[in-house]
Amino acid sequence: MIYSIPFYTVIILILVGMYAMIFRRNLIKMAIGLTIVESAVNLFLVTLGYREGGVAPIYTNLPSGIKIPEGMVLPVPQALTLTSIVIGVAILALMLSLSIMIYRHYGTLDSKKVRRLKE
Amino acid sequence: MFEIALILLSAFMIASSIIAVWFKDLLASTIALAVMSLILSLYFYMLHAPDVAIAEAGVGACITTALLVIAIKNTERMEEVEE
Amino acid sequence: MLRTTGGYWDPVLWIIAFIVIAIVAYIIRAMGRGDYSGKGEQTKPYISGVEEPEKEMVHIRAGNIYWGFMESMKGYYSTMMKIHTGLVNDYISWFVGISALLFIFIFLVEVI
Amino acid sequence: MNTDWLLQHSPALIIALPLLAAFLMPVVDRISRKARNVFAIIVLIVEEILVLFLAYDVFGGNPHIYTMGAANPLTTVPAQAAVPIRIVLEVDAMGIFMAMISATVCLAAGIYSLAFIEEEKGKGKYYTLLLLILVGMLGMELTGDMFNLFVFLEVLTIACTALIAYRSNTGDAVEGAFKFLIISSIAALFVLFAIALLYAQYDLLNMAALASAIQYSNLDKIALVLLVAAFAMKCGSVPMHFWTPDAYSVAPASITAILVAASQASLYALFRVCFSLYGVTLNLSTIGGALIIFGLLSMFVGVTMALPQKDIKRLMAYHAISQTGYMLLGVGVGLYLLAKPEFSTYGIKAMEGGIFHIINHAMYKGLLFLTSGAIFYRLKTRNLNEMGGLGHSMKWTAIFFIIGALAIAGIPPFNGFASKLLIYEAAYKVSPILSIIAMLVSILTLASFVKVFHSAFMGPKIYDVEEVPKSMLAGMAVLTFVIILFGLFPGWVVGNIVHPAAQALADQAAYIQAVIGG
Repeated sequence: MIYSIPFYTVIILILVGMYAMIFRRNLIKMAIGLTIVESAVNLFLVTLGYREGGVAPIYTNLPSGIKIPEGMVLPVPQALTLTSIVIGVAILALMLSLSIMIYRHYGTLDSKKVRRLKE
Repeated sequence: MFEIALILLSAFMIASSIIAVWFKDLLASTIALAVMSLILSLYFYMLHAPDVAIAEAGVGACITTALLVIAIKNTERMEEVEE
Repeated sequence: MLRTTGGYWDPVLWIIAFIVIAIVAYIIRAMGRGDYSGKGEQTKPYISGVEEPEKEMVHIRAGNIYWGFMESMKGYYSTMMKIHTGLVNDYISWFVGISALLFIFIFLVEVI
Repeated sequence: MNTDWLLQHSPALIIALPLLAAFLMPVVDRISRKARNVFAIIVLIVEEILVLFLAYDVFGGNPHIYTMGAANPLTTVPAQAAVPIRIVLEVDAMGIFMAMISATVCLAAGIYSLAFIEEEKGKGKYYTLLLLILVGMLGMELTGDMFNLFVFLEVLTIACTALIAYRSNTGDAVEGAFKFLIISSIAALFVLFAIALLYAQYDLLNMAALASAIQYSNLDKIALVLLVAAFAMKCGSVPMHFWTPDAYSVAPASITAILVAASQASLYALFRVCFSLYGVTLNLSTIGGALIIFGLLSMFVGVTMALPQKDIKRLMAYHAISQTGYMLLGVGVGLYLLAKPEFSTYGIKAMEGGIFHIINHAMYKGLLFLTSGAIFYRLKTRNLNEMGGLGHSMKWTAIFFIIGALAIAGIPPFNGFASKLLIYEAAYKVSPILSIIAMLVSILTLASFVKVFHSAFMGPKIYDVEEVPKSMLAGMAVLTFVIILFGLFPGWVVGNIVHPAAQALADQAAYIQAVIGG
């Protein structure tokens, strides 16, 4: 039971992020919402690799009596998470630079006023 | 001990994410987001992923905050109030 | 030659048919009178005695083409235009909504 | 050079070459304008040759497996290993088929760009990003690993966004790019979440290994929903199509042609997930039904929304949605019928139609977008109301436009007809209504292209313009050549290229066996 707390956290965080993206009209607020969803997915990936009583998958200074690889947490999801964090920052940087350019052209960050393209 | 830490971290993380979405002041919500990222990196450390924790603290908390602050400086600080 | 489930389709045959038709049309045209010049009153359009307007005036612009079609489908188009709001938030909510619908769709099939 | 060596390593080379070239491009750009252009074109031509070279071998019946980071890259991941975590490139007929489309469209768009963006700023960066789009597409199409799929999807997203916002001196371009970016990144996060769900159950990321282990449990169903929704959104199917006209209409025309191919990379990922990962045996006629519904909605809404448009590229973007509907319909019907063993021949025919339509669509829609770019290049407007009489001066553009328009409307003897015929016949097996709607949509497509042709090329001469530069015509001619070739010899194309691709997609066992053996 106690180990499923991270999963509930993930679900709540995704909901909060999605709320920000659907109901908040400020473009930077939407970027913040996207970052929250991104964090939630990262947390989900790392939680998947967790093993009860496992240690970090680092071979140097390994405590004695640890079986390899059963005694370690899974390293693959951590590698995936690292990639995902870096991609997330790239997306966020691009999104914020686009918001700055939108502000220069439209004079607002309200998504209701940023819709010359429609129909 | 571990369980209490998990519950506390989860609670703080959800609270700071809600605050980040709630605030009308974008700078304040950026700070809340940074707090969330820091707690997330602690979370990663608790789950035995120290290298990911370092990356999250460095990239997620610092660079993200810096980017957001630059973006807010170049646009406007307050979210527009809905009519 | 492309075999389909019900038959076949061969564009080369079609092209041969086009060429044959073109040759036949040319032959029929060649059988006409050679001294026809195409000048005179007969080539002008007859608009009840009204003078033909300038060519620049009669070019129908894109916005007016299919006006009748738009008019008859007014109800459909007004709902469609309402859906295409151009609002980013709406795009995301459509996406999330359709995911939810698909979710229901897949799980409902099991139940029935 | 030893051709065997080249052939064996070409899956990795195909992805590595444009990636290296992309980051060399800023350096070459410092030398001179001409060096940059020559470099870009040489890279694109070499890429095309490599893809065709590999394709020749793959269509001969040898799927290629390339294992990254192994002492001998040609070994496959053994079945005995507990966790096959190595990154595998799996090149089967379907993957290389899509790679051919991407490489050809990028080559045509690259040649076209030489003159098209001559007056713009940042041309070095333009070519860098163009090559990165190519990397993203080819990576998505050749990879055999779920997480790699996600990474290349993000590479594609970032490169596409930057190029949609290329004309950033107008607000429209930035707006379209922002919409594209935000919705693509959510889709990518959904994909990542689905990959995590699959990893949670089977400890696998390799697609073939996953396919052999998959159980269709409840979590698998959630993952399937997330993947289908995300990729259906990325390929622009109604009712998640709203970003498509926004992004397509504001991007430079050459990039729009590539964006069509990029959407089709997502379509490929959708099919790959449905067929190879989950397999037709897992009661997937429901997903087939969902794809048919998406297809019908896309066809009808796309074409009816295209009719009243006044912006030429927006109109064509709605047609892109409508044509995507044909592909979804064809492959959806295939999926629906393949799940019922007594109809399997019809299922394969339907899939042939859908897959043949992918390559046809990439060619003629790419050509049409390039002609719209040619009009924009001379008139500096996309508004159809301000056009007229271009047929007097831009004869070649008009001819290319007619060929593209007839092909998209499915007029014989062009290639659009052949693939639509296959779809009509197979869809008739499911329900005659599907065929009727498909034909109606075809007629409306012709009607709206008659409108574009009339208002842009016909009428009295209004503008005193010249024909566009030679390199733009050359780019259009490449695609026209392919259209006419495919139109004249559809039987050969379907028999030798499309049928193996459809077979590779439908045959899940072969896909699994190629990687994990036995």
